[in-house]
Amino acid sequence: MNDFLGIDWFFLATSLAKTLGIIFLVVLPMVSYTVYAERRISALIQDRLGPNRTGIPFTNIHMEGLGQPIADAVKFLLKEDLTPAHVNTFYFWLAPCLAMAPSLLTLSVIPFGSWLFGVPMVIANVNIGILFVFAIASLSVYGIVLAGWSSNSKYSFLGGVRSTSQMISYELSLGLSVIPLFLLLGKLNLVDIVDYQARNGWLLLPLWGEGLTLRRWLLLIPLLISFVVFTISIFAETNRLPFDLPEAETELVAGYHTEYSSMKFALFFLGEYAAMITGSSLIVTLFLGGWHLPIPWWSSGAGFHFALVDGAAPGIPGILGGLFNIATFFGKVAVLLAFFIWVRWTLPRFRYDQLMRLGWIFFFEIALVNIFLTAGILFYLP
Amino acid sequence: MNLNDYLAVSGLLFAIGFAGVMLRRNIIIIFMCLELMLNAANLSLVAFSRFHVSAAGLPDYNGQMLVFFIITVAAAEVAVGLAVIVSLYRARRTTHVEDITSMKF
Amino acid sequence: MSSLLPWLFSAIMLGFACAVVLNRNPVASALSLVVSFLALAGLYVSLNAFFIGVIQVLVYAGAIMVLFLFIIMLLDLKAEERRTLNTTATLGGLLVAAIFVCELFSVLRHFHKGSLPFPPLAAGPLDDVRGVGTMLFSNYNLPFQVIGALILVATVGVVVLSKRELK
Amino acid sequence: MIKDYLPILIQAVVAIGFAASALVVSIILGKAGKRNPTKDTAYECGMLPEGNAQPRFSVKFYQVAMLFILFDIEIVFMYPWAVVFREFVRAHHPVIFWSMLSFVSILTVGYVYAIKKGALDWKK
Repeated sequence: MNDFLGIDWFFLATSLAKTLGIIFLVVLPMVSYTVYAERRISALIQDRLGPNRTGIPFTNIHMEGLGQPIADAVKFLLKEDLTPAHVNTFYFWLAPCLAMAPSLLTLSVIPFGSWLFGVPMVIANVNIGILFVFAIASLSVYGIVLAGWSSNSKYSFLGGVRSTSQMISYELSLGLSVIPLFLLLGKLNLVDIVDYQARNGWLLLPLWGEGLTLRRWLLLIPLLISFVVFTISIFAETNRLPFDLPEAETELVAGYHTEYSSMKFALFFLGEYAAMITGSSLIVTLFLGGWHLPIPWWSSGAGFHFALVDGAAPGIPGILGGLFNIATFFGKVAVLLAFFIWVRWTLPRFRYDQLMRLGWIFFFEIALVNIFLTAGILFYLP
Repeated sequence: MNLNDYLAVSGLLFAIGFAGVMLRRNIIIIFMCLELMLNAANLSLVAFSRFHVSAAGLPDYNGQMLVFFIITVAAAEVAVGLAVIVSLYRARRTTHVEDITSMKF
Repeated sequence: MSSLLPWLFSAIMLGFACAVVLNRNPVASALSLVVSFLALAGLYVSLNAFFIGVIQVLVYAGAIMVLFLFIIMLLDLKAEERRTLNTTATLGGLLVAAIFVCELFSVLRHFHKGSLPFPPLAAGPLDDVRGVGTMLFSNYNLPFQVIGALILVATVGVVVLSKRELK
Repeated sequence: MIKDYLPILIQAVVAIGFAASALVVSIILGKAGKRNPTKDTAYECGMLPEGNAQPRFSVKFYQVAMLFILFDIEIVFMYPWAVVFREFVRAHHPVIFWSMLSFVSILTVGYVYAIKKGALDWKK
């Protein structure tokens, strides 16, 4: 069992089915409808209508513009693919793939459900879960650096360099802010984290199981700090407002993707939204209990417990329970996406020096102090 | 693959890095080939750490600890090395090794 | 199929390592170095060293190569114009590398213990982050502090070396 | 075990395949328009581009990248520490808390030096 197995066809088939299911049936439709939701919510905030015309073609049914993402996709496919003469073409074409692939790849370690048909609802149950996410997130910088450099124009070059140095500064606070969590849990595996939260109360909501001890309530303060720092760093990692200075229209035209057109631009756009979905599913998995919903349930095996539908309870839930878990996970992700969009259309943009000072000085210090606060609590209250 | 294959691959990687350092004249490419040689040494260390399995069935973590330290020292070395290369470029306007022959700037 | 993966990863790694040496354009060689680091991380995973593989991707491919790309873009190195290929130096370099490879294979041929398959590990998930952690804080506490001092020196060095330009 | 990492390889292949095939499909479907000089110049809000295409960007950017590497190592050391912290506390080894505290305080000296020397403020 230690070295490479022979071919375990059932395992391969289920992982391929999960991968294709997640990427093509869940994430890509979710990305396109997040774009649609963003345009509608921003219209709502700015007291205008937003796209509500595209419905079923050649009929008068508008369906409130739900056909808009499909129309956008077709438009992006059919647009002329302009490769300006002054760019070095190989890297010009490589950059969109490098910007898109990492955000899809990080979804493989995030548990989006407990069990379904006896198959664990996570694509790769690896012991180094969170480190793998940070490693692949640090690879997404290459797409942006290459896009800026290969477009050979002043604006995109500066936009690419600025956006890269912003992302790497916020990777520091991203990595540091999560460590109090693993001090408490002692395991890096995301599946174990969600199982722990299912049985002992969400990290931000320690209301049942082992969560009612004084230590967990005392730890609520550092965990809240790390939640705030982590969420804001996710904003900065995905270049979302108030951190989207590199693409600020007023200063750098469109930042690193100024020279891009049609499908290449669409890939950058999809990459940003996929990174947003991955970021919010990370926040849900680490702090808000992943796929678990605390409905009180009395089951014969485990008596009265708050874990109605969780994989960790003695009885693995049936198909209904499994689907219910998946629905709760993506429901939480949708709520967080709405929060992302709401923040984008209300807050003004940071200036570049404020942005770097916030990342390097404030978040870095707060996260370090937070780590030693948690370590102190755990040291004196074992 | 068994231990000999891993050692052969790491030896080949070391040879490629070594040839790169000898052949190339651009100081940044030489620095990259230096990183290749470092990684070749790391690979053989990890191969040996997997080869010596303790009684409890765990790989020998001393090898992995050494690789961990090598990675951190190499990172610090790259940071300072590239700072030196940039200040050298600022002083002599070239990264070509053959133009940088005199010690006094 | 899955016992061919280490061979595939090593082929990718060696191929892109040659690309690093042979490429004219520095950005192309930097990117092929990134791909060879990723293939090396795959090799570490096939050797059950998951933590080291992830750290390799995080530190090498994610941080060091970004700095290399920044420096290449900053120094704005055009692809080297065809400098006169100094044949004696090239042959000398290749000869030394070839001698090293022959030496290596002759040594490996006599190393019979190495041709046995790897001894089996304990069944069940191998939590090697815990293994590295316990080893780090029980036996390697002093080197840990020395590494801290070394990184302090590196930070001061980096700030001083690049500060000189600001005057 | 190694078997758990196979799905990651599958997902990587599928992700890269999707990105590449999206581009190929857009080449096939999208009509290549005729090229004219104005379309081929860099886009600068309609004006003619002047100055060289890759301006010398300030020293700050690569200095940030260097400091990022050095503090990334600090994060990398913190993960094994976080995983084994509670085990060592239960086994009554206080060494784990003080050794990490001294490691981080050594690095904070470098951090404060970098801030004092203005490596991290972008005021100018």
